[in-house]
Amino acid sequence: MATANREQIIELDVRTDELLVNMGPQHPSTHGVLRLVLKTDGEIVTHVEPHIGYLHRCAEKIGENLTPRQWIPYTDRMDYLAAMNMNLGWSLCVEKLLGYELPEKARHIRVIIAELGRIASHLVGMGTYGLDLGTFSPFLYAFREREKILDLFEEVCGARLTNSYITPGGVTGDLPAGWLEKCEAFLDQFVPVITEYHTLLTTNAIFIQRTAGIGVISREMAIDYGCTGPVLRGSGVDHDLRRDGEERYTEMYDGYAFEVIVEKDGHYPRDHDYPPVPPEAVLGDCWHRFYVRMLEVMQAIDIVREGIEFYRASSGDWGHPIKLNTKLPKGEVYLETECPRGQMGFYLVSDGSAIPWRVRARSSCFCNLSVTEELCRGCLLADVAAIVGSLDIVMGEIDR
Amino acid sequence: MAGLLATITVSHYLAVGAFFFVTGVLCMATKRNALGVLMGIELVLNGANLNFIAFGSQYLREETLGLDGQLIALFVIILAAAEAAVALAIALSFYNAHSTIDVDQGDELKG
Amino acid sequence: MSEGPQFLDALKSRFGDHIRGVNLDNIDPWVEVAPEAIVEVCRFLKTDPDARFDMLNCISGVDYFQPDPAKAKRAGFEPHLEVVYHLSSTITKHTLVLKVILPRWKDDQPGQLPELDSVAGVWRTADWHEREVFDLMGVYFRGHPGLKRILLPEDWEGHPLRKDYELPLEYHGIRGR
Amino acid sequence: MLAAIDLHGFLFVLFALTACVFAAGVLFSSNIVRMAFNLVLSLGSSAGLFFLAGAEFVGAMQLMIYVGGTLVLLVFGVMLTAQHRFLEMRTNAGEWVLSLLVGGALLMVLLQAAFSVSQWNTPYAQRDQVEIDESKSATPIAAALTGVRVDKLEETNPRLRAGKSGYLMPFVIVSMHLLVVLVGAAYLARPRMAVRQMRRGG
Amino acid sequence: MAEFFAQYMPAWGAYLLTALISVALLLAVVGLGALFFIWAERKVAGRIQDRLGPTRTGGKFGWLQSLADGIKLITKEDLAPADADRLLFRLAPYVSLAPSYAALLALPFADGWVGWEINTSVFFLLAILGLEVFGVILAGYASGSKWSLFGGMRQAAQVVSYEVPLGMCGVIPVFLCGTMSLTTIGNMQAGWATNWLIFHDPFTFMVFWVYFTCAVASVNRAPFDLAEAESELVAGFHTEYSGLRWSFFFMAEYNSMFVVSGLAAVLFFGGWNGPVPIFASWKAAGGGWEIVADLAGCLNFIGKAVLGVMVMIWVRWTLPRLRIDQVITTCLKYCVPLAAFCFVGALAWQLASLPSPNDWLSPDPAGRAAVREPWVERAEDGAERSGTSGAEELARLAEDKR
Repeated sequence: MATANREQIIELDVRTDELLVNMGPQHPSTHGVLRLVLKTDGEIVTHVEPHIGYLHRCAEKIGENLTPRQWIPYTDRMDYLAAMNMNLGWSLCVEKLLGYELPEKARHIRVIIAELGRIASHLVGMGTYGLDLGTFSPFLYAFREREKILDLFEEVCGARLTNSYITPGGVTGDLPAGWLEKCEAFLDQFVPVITEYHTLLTTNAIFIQRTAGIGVISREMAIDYGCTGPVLRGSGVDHDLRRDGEERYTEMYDGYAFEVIVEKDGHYPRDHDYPPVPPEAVLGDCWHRFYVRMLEVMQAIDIVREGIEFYRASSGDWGHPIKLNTKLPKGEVYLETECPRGQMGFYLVSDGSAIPWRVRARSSCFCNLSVTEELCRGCLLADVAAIVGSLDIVMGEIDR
Repeated sequence: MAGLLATITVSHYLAVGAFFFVTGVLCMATKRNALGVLMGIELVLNGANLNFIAFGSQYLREETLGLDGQLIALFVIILAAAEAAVALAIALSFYNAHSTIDVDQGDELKG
Repeated sequence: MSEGPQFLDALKSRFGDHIRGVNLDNIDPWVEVAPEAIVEVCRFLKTDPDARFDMLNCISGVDYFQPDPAKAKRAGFEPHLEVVYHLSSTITKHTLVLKVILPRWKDDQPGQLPELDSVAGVWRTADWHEREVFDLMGVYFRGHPGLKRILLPEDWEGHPLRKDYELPLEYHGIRGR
Repeated sequence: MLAAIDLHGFLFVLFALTACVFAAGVLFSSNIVRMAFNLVLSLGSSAGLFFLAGAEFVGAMQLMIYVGGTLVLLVFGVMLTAQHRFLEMRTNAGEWVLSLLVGGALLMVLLQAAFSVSQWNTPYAQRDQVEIDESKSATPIAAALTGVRVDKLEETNPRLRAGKSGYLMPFVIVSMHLLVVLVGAAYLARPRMAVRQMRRGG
Repeated sequence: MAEFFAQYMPAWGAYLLTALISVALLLAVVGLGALFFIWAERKVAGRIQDRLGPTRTGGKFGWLQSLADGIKLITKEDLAPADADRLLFRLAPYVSLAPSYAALLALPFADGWVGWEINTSVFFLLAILGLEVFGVILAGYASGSKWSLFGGMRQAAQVVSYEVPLGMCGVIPVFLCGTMSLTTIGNMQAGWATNWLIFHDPFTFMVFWVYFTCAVASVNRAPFDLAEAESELVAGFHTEYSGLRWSFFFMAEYNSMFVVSGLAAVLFFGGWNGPVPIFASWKAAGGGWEIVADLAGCLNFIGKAVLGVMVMIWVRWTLPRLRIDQVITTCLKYCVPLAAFCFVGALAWQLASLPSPNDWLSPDPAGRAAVREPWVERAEDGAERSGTSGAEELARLAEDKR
């Protein structure tokens, strides 16, 4: 499966005119307002240049004028498909600066919520990837399940998309009564549904043809481009901040048993109950990235189940959100968390007042997207949609 | 016109064929685009086909070519397809070499 | 947050004066590097067997400038720009913060962007990060493969994350303020 | 049956007019894509003439191979080479005048020839009584290809009636020709450039 | 029908009336067919995707949804982009719709219920369906949009390649029946379902699936809908179209789906002859009963064709789209060789006189040998008269045919 230096020769049998094609910012498969300027020779793309910034909302500049808690809603709007995980990253960053110790219960709430957010985000990634490849139904199947997660979120915090639930100092409120049972019920009915997705996409012959061996990112290339998350692990790099991150983040997952989803010797950690890797797939191609996401969904289900048990066993309270005008100690911190789309980092510089001097968000999709330029060179026009889709980008996070 | 309506003869088919032929020849003569010339050839061949069909049609004459007319028309159609394929290949290859499809510029005999 | 002293020592002995300071008291300890040595230091850190910082997480620019003259006296810093590199390793799982201190303007002439060598040749991800820093903070990266604005339109004027930035009155007929 | 209106004549005029008009359109339009479009309609109309003359198989063949195959190929070629500077290539007026003069003269000669032979010119009186089936279905054509002639059964000349070797030899020649042509076309348009791209797997 | 009307009115009037009735009926097939199929597509897609689809317009099941859409489309502004080749841009939808409609001319709905009885109708249908591509190519070119141009080029490449296996698949029933006339082919499959050509031998069974694949590809439906490939080419060749012109493309598409499914029904599934010969005796009774039998046959045929369309809809909402090179390779690597193999296989089966299910189920097959084209008799007469070798050969040919 792992082939080294696979050389592909693309033949241009008839020289045709080079076309400059503007793919986006309004295009069905650019996931928002990404604009790709393609140079094509017939169907073959000879050059790709991504243009971003259409969704730039000055989040960092705004952050210099708001207190950390006030900035939480702006983090929602970065990766709006995994708003909970964005909240978590920023909250941990602020807590790191404050040296805040989180109560036990709040920790488990955060794990449950973050992993549910991961499932919800990967469901969108999976569904829209189906759309990119021209099949509509899995998209709706994915959204059907995602809606149930959003229902759960709504019950917890009142919002479905931009939650602002996790906040520096804990969460904004405890899980409501009976919520855990609903969550468990959801997980129970969700597990068999994943088989449907595998039938429709992962093991579908056309899907494999369209994704296997396409857009191969090698290990070195993935690291060199700063790719993170499923894109990095899809290239076979064993790196997951939930295990390898800094202590403030990894201690959240203390006691949770999970394996990093990465291919080792041709096997994924959980692949005994999963469709096998097809022989056409090359490590680092679109298929592997998709597969890693699917396995992470399954992994997240287990973590949520564990989290529910831990939560029931834990005592204490769910934390106390810091006051809006809490003075930040002077200093600077940087913290990365493992968000569904990759490592989302926040950099906070404080001059000692309640308002940060400088806020910086390190976007995972930003780095993941920068690969396209090299990845799409020489592929077919249809592959551009397949490759960009497999990176699972959210423009809100890239443009901030 | 009324008389014409009642009495279509071989000659009328031949007249249409002649028109096709002449148009085709003019196309070949005047078009500078290689593909335009190709279209002229198609017109000429089709004019010839019309004649064959007319002479072979049992609706128009007692004495006919019979099926021979149609068979020859079939051969012409097939050959026209082959000819178009080759001509198109030449045109594209010419385009590859010269970056133009203007036949007036194709007077040098090297690719 | 393991700060392998071995590569820090190696760094110090190898680059000497180019390592302007090491701050281990901060929550995230950082190393200050002289602007002219940044590429060499980065290349060393990427290849050194103890460090192996193969991943560049982020490049951020921070503008230390207090536009309000009343507060400027109490600010406690001279006006300057910092470019901060957050490195990590997928192999040793180390992290490291590098800092480069630049003047706000080259030769203290307003409008002249400070210059710094590009590390895009060390990590390719630096390409876009440096473009972003150039775009929003106004640091010119020498040797960058294609330094142009990334988030803002190419004809935008000014660098918005600078503290003294003022929104233009209008942009292509759109009211700004 | 229905003698009051000569459907054949009416349809002939219709198809002949459209065919001629669009053929002229091919000649007079300078945009290559419009030329192709006119050619499609012109050849489609002449397929209608084939149907009228009773050659239904040939008519369908014309539609399928000529219009559906060859011309699609042609339009494909047009699109591959359609740069704006080649889309419209005009011929100068002098050439036009000269060629129209020559063409008009040629047309006159041909028309004269077409209408001069009385045998071609006289309407076929028994047309309404003709029941033809040979040319309408494909089997007799196929049989004729192999030399078995359905339409020559009433032929008094035994040499003609008995059938000859048919068209097998030309058929083989044409087939070989087609094969050679396709190979040649593929060779002519063979890959000249190759873009190499490295794809690395882990 | 013309003769029937000629008893009451002048001949030209009778002819005109007959033509008008045929045209109106076929137009109704196009119009109502499109309305129904669009509604069905939305309903089926809805059900597949756990939705309801249209529910309100026109009562319980949203029956009138397509009609409402149609009204909306008529009232929409008909835009042409500035870069477009105006004339061709406006003509393209009609160029697309016309062949699709013309194909219905030769498609028999029941025994003798056909717009134009033509002896080479299989060939004619395939030929004229291939013309539909011109509308798409012209639309692609004339829109002045690069996405449209891509769509047009893809369509050209795809349709030209898929015509080859499609034709090869169509030829197999033709030579099994010895005629290109769809009416005759349909009538030859009368009787029990075992007489359907799909069950004739393993090769015809196999070739049906090849035919269906190629038919889906040739009418530009998912997973072969590359010309409009939403996620790649925005909407491909009809990106720039709006309003009624846009809807013409869809009418053409749905009508072509119906035609290829109908062709499949006649070629492989007995056309108007049901799985059980209920109406055979009625048909024989003649007169009014014959019309009833034909009506039932027509419904039977339409049912089969609609079933085919439904399968296409089902496939569309299930499978991802292929890439253009994969579409062409599927054609060249799988469809053409398979069709050729089945052709040879079915030929060999016939030559070796191997059994077909009908042989033991109904020993006296209703159809197969009953067809005698008129020239066969003349050939036999001629053979008797002349006794020459060529004519004898012909007579033997005619004998074989029986």
